[in-house]
Amino acid sequence: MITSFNDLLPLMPLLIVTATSVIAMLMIGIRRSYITTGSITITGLLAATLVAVSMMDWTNQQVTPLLIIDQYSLLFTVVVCASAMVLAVLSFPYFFELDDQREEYFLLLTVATIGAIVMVSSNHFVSTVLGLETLSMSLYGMIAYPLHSAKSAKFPLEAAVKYLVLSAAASGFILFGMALIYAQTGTLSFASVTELPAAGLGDSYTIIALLMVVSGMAFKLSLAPFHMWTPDVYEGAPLPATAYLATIGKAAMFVVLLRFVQISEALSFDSMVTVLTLIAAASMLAGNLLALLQDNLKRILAYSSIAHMGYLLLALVAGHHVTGTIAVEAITFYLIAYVIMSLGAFGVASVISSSEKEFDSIKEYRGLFWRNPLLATTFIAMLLSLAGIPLTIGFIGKFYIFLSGIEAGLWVLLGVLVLGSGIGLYYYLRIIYRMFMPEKHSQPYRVGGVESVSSYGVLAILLFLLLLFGVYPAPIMSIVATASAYI
Amino acid sequence: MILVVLISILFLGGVLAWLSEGLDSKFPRVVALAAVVIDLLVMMVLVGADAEGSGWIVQLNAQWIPRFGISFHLAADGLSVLMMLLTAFLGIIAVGSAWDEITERTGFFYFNLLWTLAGVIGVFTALDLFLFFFFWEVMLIPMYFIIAIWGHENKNYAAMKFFIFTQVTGMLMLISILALAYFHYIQFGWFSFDYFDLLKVSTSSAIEMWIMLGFFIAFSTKLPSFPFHSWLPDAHSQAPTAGSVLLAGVLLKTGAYGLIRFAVPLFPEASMQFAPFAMTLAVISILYCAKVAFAQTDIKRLIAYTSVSHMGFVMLGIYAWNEQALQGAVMTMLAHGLSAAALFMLAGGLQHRIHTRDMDHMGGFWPKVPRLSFVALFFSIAALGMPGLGNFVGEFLALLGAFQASIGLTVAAAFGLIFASVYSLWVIQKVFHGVYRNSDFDDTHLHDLTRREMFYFGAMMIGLIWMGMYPQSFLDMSSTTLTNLLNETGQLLFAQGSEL
Amino acid sequence: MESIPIEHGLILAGILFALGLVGVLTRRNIVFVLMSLEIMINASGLAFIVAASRWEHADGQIMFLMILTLAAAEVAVGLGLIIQMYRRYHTVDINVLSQMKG
Amino acid sequence: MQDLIWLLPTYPLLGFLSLVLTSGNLPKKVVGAIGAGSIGLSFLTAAVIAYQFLGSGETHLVVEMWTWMAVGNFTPGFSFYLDGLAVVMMLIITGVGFLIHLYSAGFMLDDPSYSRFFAYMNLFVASMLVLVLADNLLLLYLGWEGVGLCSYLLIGFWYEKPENGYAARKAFITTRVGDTSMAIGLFLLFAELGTLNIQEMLHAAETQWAVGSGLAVAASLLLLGGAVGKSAQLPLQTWLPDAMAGPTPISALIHAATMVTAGVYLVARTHVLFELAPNVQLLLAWIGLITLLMAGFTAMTQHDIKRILAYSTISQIGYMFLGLGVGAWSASVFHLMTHAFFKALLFLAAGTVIHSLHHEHSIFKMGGKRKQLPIAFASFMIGSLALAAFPFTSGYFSKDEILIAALEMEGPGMILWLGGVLGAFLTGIYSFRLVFVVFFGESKGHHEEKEVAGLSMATPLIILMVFALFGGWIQIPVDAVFSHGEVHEEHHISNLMHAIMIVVPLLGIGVSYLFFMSKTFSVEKLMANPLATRLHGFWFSGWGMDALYSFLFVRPFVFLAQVNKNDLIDAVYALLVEITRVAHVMIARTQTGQLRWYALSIGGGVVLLITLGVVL
Amino acid sequence: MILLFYIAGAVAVISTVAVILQTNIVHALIYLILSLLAVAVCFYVLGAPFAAVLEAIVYAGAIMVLFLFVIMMLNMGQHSIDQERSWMGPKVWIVPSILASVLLAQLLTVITQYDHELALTTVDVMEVSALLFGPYVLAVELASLLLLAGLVAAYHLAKK
Repeated sequence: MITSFNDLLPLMPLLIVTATSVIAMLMIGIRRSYITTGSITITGLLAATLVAVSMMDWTNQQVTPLLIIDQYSLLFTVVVCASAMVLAVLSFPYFFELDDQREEYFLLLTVATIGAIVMVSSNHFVSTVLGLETLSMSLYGMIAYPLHSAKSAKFPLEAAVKYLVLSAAASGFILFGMALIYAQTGTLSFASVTELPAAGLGDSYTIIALLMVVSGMAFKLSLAPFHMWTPDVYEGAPLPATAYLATIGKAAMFVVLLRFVQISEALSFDSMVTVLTLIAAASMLAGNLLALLQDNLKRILAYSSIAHMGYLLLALVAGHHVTGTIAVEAITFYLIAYVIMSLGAFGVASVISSSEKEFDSIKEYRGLFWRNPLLATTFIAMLLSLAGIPLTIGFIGKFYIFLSGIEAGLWVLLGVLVLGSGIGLYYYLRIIYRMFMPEKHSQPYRVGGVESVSSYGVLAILLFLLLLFGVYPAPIMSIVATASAYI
Repeated sequence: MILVVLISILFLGGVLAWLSEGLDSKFPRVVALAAVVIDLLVMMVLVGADAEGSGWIVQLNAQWIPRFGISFHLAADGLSVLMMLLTAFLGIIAVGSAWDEITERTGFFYFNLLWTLAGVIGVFTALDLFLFFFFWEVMLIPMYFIIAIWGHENKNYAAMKFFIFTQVTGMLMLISILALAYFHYIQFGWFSFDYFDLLKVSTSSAIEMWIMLGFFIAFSTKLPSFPFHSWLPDAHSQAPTAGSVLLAGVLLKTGAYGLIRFAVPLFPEASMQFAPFAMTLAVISILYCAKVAFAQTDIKRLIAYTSVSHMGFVMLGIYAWNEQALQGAVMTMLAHGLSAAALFMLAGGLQHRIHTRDMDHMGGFWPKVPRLSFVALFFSIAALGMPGLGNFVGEFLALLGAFQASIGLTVAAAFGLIFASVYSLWVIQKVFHGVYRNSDFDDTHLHDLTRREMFYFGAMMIGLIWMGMYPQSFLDMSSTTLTNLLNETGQLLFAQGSEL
Repeated sequence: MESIPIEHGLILAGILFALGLVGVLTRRNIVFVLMSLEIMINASGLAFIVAASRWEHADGQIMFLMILTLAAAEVAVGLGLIIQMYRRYHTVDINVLSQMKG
Repeated sequence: MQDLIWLLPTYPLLGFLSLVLTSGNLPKKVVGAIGAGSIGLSFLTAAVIAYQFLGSGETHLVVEMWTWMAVGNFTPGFSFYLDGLAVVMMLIITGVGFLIHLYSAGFMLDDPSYSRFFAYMNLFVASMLVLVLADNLLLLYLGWEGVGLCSYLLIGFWYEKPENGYAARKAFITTRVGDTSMAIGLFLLFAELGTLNIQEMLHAAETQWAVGSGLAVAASLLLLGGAVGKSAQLPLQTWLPDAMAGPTPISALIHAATMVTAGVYLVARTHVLFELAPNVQLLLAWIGLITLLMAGFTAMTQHDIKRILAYSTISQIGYMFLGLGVGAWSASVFHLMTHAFFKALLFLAAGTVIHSLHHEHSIFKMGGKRKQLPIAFASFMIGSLALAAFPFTSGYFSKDEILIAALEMEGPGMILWLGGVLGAFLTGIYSFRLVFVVFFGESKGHHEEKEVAGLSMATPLIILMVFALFGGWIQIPVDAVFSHGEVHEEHHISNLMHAIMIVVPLLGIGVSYLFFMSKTFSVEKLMANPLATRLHGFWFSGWGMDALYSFLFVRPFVFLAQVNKNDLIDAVYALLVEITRVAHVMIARTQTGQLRWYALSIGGGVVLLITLGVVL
Repeated sequence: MILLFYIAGAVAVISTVAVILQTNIVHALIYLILSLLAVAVCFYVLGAPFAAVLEAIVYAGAIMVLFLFVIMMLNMGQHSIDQERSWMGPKVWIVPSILASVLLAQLLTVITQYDHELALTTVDVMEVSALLFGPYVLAVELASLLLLAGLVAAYHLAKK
C-alpha cells in the first residue's frame, strides 16, 4: 500500500519518466514542435537517470507487492533510462525529416521506457505482465512508426504485424503458464513458485507451467527456437526503434527472467536446466550460423543478438550450480556491455541513416574508414566488442560468462560458446573488412546537420565507456558486484 | 616502470604516427622508426642489468581488477629481454621494409605496426595471465588490419583465417586461464591470475591435462605446429612484407614463449605425459611442412611452410625440456626470427620488383641482381642449418637435447635437415639460377638491393653470424631463466615418458 | 452447494487456448488471426479466474482485468495495423507480409 | 706456433670476405692474387707450423680460441688440434690447394664470374682446414658442412644450365643424408659419453665401451654414414660423377684431392671407435672393396673424360676405405695423399685438354693430342701410371701397403686382397684406355688452340708431376696418431704376392693397349655380344644406382609433395568451413518470412520444450 | 449452477471451433461473441461476477465492436468467403491440429493430476475493488499507461 510520500520516493525515476510522458503529451496537444518534444523527452530521461543513480546507495524497498526497488532494479533503471536517452538523441536526427507527425514517437519511447523500468523492478506476475505489455505496445507503435511515410523504403508495417501477432501469442503462453502456477500456489509473486513442489502435484505440472512462462520470455529474448521473428522485425523497423527493441527490450526482459528464475528457484528441476542448456546451445549456434553470410547489417545484428542471448542464458544456467554470485554478476555485466555495444553499433548506422534512407547493407559501408575514420573506428570498436575482443567491454563480459560457466562446470556449453564465437568472428570481420576497402563510389550518407551533433557526442560517450570498461573495469565491476548481491 | 615505458612508447608512437599523417604522408614512417629505435635503446638498460637469484631483472605489480585478483604485473627476465630485443630489432627491420613499399594510408599502417609490437612486448613481459591474454589479443587485431588492408590479392581470406584461428584457440586458452584461476580460488579461497600464484595450484591429473591442452592448442596454433598451421601460409603470403616480417619473426615466437613460460611450468605433470605426443607433432610439423614447402610455387607460401617446419624444432626442444633442448629452442627462435624475416623481405622485395610471387615465372636472377641473390643464398643456407650461422646452433642444440628425451623422434626430426636442404636449394635453383627470361613479367623495376636494403640485410646477416659463431652472448641471457624453470619442474622430466 | 472440480475449469481454458493456437496457425486472414489471439488470451484469463476461484480471493480477478486491458489495447493497435495493411496491399492475406526473409 | 694456427683458415676466409664484399668489382688480376695468394700464405704458414711441430717432437697440440657454446655440460669450443694426421691433411690441402688455385687463376680467366669462383674456393679451403684441424666433432661438423656447401656452390658454378644445378643439388643432398647420419652420431656420442671433444671422447669410449658393444657399433655406423656420404662410397656414391659439372679445377681440388677424402679422414680420426666395433670396421672394408670394383667397372665404360676420372676417384677412395677397414690407417692416409697428387694432376691435365678443345668432354672426339698438348700428355702419362700403381710411382707404394695389410688380415683378408688386385687390374685398363684414346691414334678435329695458358697453369702441373712420381717416398708422420691401433710388425708377404701386385696393373695396361692402341682386340666386336652390351649398359649407368634412387626416393618424394601441394590439412579446415556454410544455408531457409511459419515455430517450440522438460 | 457451467463451457468450445472454421468473417465474429459470453457465464458460476460483467461488456461488447467496425471498413463480401474457403485446404490443418492436440494432451495430463473441488464462493466487486485500489493501485496506474501506449500507437497507425 502506498500510504506516504516515503513510499513514493523509491518510485522517483518511474514517476519522472511518467511525468515526462505526460508533459510531452500535453505539449503535443498545445503545439506540435519536434524540437520541444524531443528536448523534453531527453531532459526527462536524463533526469530520471541521474535520480536513479543518486538513489542507488540507499534505496532498498518493496513498493507494494508489485515492485522491488533495490540496487539491482536501480542499476538497470539507470541502464534503461540512459539507453532510452541515447536512443532519443539518436532518433532525433533520424526522424527529423519524416513527412508525418513526428512528435508521438518520443511519447511512445517514453512510455516504453516506463514499461521497461517496471519490468526491471518487477518481482510479481502482474507488474511483469503490465511492464512487458506496456513496453511491447509502445514498441508496436515505434516499429510501425514511419509507415505513413511515402519515402520509407523499409517495411515497418510488416515488421509491426509480425511482432504484434507473435508477441501476443507469446504473451498468451506466458499468461497461461502464470495462471497454472497461480492455480497451484495462490499468489502472484515470483517467490510463490518455490512452494510449487510442496503443493502436492507432480513435478511435471510445475515444469510445464514454468516452461510456458519461460518460453514466452524466450520469445521476447529471441532465443532459439523462438528467434525467427527477430531479423524480420529488426530489418523492418526504423533503426532507432530496432535499437530500442534490441537493447532496452532485451535487457529488461532478461532482468525479469533472471529474477524469475533466481527467486522462483526454477532451476532446481534438472529438466529445466537441461532445457535451458539446450536453448542456450541452440541459440548460440543458430544465431551465429544464421548471421554467417548475411548482407544486411540489421539482420546480422539481429542474428548476433540471438547468439548473445544464448551466451547470457549460459550464465543463467550457471547460476543454478553455485552459491556464489558470479553468474548473476556475469549476466549483469554482460547485459550492460551488450547494451552499450549494441547501442553503439546501431547508433553508427542510425547516424548516417535517416527515415528516408537506411544504410543497412554492409556493402554500403565500403570505405567508411577512409571517409569518416572516427565513425568507422567507433563502429569497429563496437563490432570487436560484440565479438569479445580485448580492450573492449565485450571482452570483459565474455570473461565473466566464461568464468561463470567454468564455475558451474558447463564444459559442453562453453565448447558451444567457443564454436559459436568462432563463427561469429567471421561476420563481424566481414563488416569490418568492408569498411577498410577502398571506396568505389561514394555512398550518399546522410551528412549530419546541427541536429546530428548530439548524436556524435553520444556515440563518443559510448565509445569512451566501451573502452574504459574494457581496459579498467574495476569500478563498474564493483557496482555490478554490489548490485548483484540483491538478486 | 621501464617495462611500462617500453610498451607506452610504442602505443603512443603508434598514435603519433597516425596523427602525423595529417602533416605529411612520409612522417609516420619516421615517427615509427624513431619509436622503435628509442624502444630498442631503452631496452639496452635491461641487457646489462643484474638479476638477483630469481632471474627477474625488473618487476612491476599494480592492482588492476581487484574483484578477480587481476593485477598489472609486468616483469622481465633474461628470456623476456632476449625476446624483446628480437622484437625491437625486427621492428626496425619491419619499418624499414615498409619504408617504400607502403605508400597509402601510411599513418594507420604504422599505427598498427607499432601496436602489434607493443602487444608483443606485453606478451613477453606479462606475468599476470589475464594481462598476458590481454596483450595476446591486442597484438592480433592490428596484425589483422595490416593483412586485411595492405595485403595482396587474397587478403580478406588470409586475414580472416589468421584471425579466426588465433582467436578461437585463444578463447580455449582463456577458458584454461579462467579454469586455472578458479581452481586457485577453490584451493586458496581467493581469485588470482598471477603467474606465481597459479604455479602453486595443484589439480587432479585429468583436469590438469585438459587445462594444459587449452594452453597448448593456443600456443601451438601460434607457433604454429601441425595440424594447426594452415592459417600461416595464407597469412604470410598475403601480408605486406612488414607484416610477414613481424609474423614470422616475432609473432610466431610468442607461441613458443608461451609454451616455455606457461604451458609447461604451470602443468609439469600433464606436460610430461603429453610430451611424447607434442614431440611427435613437432616431428610431423618438421617433416610434413618441409615436404609441402617443396611443392609450392608461391615463394612466400614456400617460406611460410618452412617456417612451420623450423618452428617444429622449437617445439621439439621445448618438450624435451632439458637445458640443451631449451637453449636450442630459444636459439632457434632468435635465429629463425632473423632468417625467416629476411627471407620474407627478399620475397617481398622480389614481389615489389616484378609483381609476382610465382616461382615458375622466375629464374636466372643472379646476374641481374647479384647482391639480392647473394643475400638470398646466405639466408637460404642459414635456413637449411649451415653450421656457423644461428639456425644451426639452435637446431643442433634442440636435437641434441631431444635426443636425450627420445631417440626415435630425434632421428626422425633430423631428416628435417635433409628436407630443409631440398627446399632451400630448390628456391635458389628456381629463382636465382637457371636462365634469365623476362617474358613472364615486367622487369623494368627489377633492380638490385638498394643501399638501405643492404643495410638491413647486413644487420641481419651479422646477427646470424654472431649467433652462429658466438652464441654464448645469447645463451647466457636466457640460461638463468631456463635453469630456474628446469629446477622448478624437474630436469629431464620427459626422458622416461617417451619410449616411442 | 455442489462444486466443480478445478481441473474441469482448467481443462476448458486449455481447450480454448489450444483452439486459439490452431486458429493462429491456420488462418491466413489476418483478422481471423487477431481473433484467434483474442481467444488465446481470453483462455488465459479464464484460467486465472478458475484459479482465483480455487483460492477464493480476488488476485486472479485483478490479473484478469489486466489481461482485459492488454487485450483491448492489443486489438486497437492490431486493427490499426490491419487497416494500414489493407490500404497498402488491398488484401488481408498475411502471406503478403513476407518481403523480408533470409 | 700456437699463434699461427688460427691464421690457417683465416687467410682464405679473409680472401673470401674481401672478394664477396667487393662483389666482383675488382680487376681480375687482383682477384686472382687475392684468391691464390691467400692460399699461398696459408701454405707457407702451414709449412712453418709443420716444421716447428715436427721439430718439437710433441705428439699433439691443442689451441683453444673461444668457447663456441656452453650449455650445461655441452661446451664445444672453437679449438684446433694438431697432430701428425692434421699436419698431413693441412699440408695437402694448402699445398695442393695452392697449386690448383694457381692453375685456376689462368684457367678461369675468361669466366665472367672470376671473383665469385675464387670467393667460393677460398671459403672451401677455409672450411676444409677447419675440418681437419677441429678438436671437437662439432667444429669438425662445421667444416664438414662448409665444404659441402662450397662443393654445392662450385658444382653449380655455371648455374645457367639447369643440369648443373641439378648435379649440385644432388651432391649436396646426397651428402647431407650422410651428414645427418653423422649428426645423429654426434647426438649419440654426446648423450653417452658427455663430450664431443675428439680426444676426450675417444678416451671415454675406450674406457666405457667394450669391444663390439652395441653403442660402439651404433656410433661408428652413424659416423660411417657421414663418411660414405662425403667420400662417395656405397651407397651414397652417385653424386660424385655428376659433380663433374663444375669447373675442372673444382673437380681437382674438391672432388679428387681434398673434400671427398674427408670421410677417410673422419674414420682415421675416430679410428678408436671403429676398433671398438670390429664388425663395422669389416663393413668398412667391404664397402671399400665393392665400391672400388663397381666404380672400376663403370670407369671402363665411360666416355666423358671427367666422369672416367670421377669413377676412378670413387674407386681409389674405395681403396682407402679398404685400407681403413683392414686397419691400415696410415696406409690409407698415405694413399689419400698420393691420390691427392696424382688425381689433382690428372684433373688439371684433363682441364687443359678440355680447355683446349672448347669444352669437349668425350674422349672419343679427341685423339692424337700428344703432340699438340705435350704437357698435358706428360701429366696424363705420369698421373695414369701413378693411378695404375705402376711400380715405384707414388700410387704404387700407397696401394701396395693397403693390399698387403688386407692380405695380412685374418678371415676374409684373402678375398679382400684378391678384390683389391682385381681393382688394380681394372685401374690399369681404364686409366690407360683414357691415355690411349685421347693422346694416341688419329687426331679428330679441334686442331687449333694453344695448349697451356701461361706459366700459372703449367707450373702446378709440373710440380704435381714431380709429386705424383716421387710422392711415394714421403714419410707421413702419423705413427703417433695410430700408435696404439696399428700392427707394427714386419710384413710377411711372399714374393709371389709382391709379384702379383706388381704385374696385375701392368696386365691391365697391357689389355688396354691391346684394345685401344694396337687394336688387336676390337671393342666393337666385343660389343656384338648381347651380354657384353647389356653389361656395358649396366656398368655405364653406374650399376643402375641413379635409376634405383630415383625410383625409391626422388620420385616418391616429388610425387607426394605434388599430390599434397595444397596441404591436406588445409582441406580439413576447408571442409569445416564448408560444413558451416552448408549449415548456414540450411538454417537460413527456415527464415521464410512467413508469419504463420514463425508462429508454428513458436507453438512447436513450446511443445518441444515441454516434451523435453517432462521426458528428461 | 454446475450444469450451467458445463453447458456454457460446451457452448464456448463449440462456438470457438466455429470461429476458427468459419469462412464468413461476420459469422465468425458472432460466434466469437457467443464464445465470450459463454465464458462470461462460466466466470459467473465460478464466483467472479465482476469479471463476468466486464467480460460481457468490454470483451464481447467493446472489443468485438471494434472488430466489427474494421470488418465493415474492409468491406468483405462473398469474394472474401470464397477466398477463405480456398485458403482452408485440409493440408493447412494437419500440422497445427497435431501440434495443438499434443499441447492440449500435455496440459490435460498435468491438469488432471488435480483433485480439488472448487467451492464456488463468490468474490464480489467489493473485494476486488478493495484489492485493486489497495496493494494493486500501481497496477491500475500502469494499466492506464498501457492503454495510453495502445492509444497513441493505434492513433498514429490507424490515421489516414
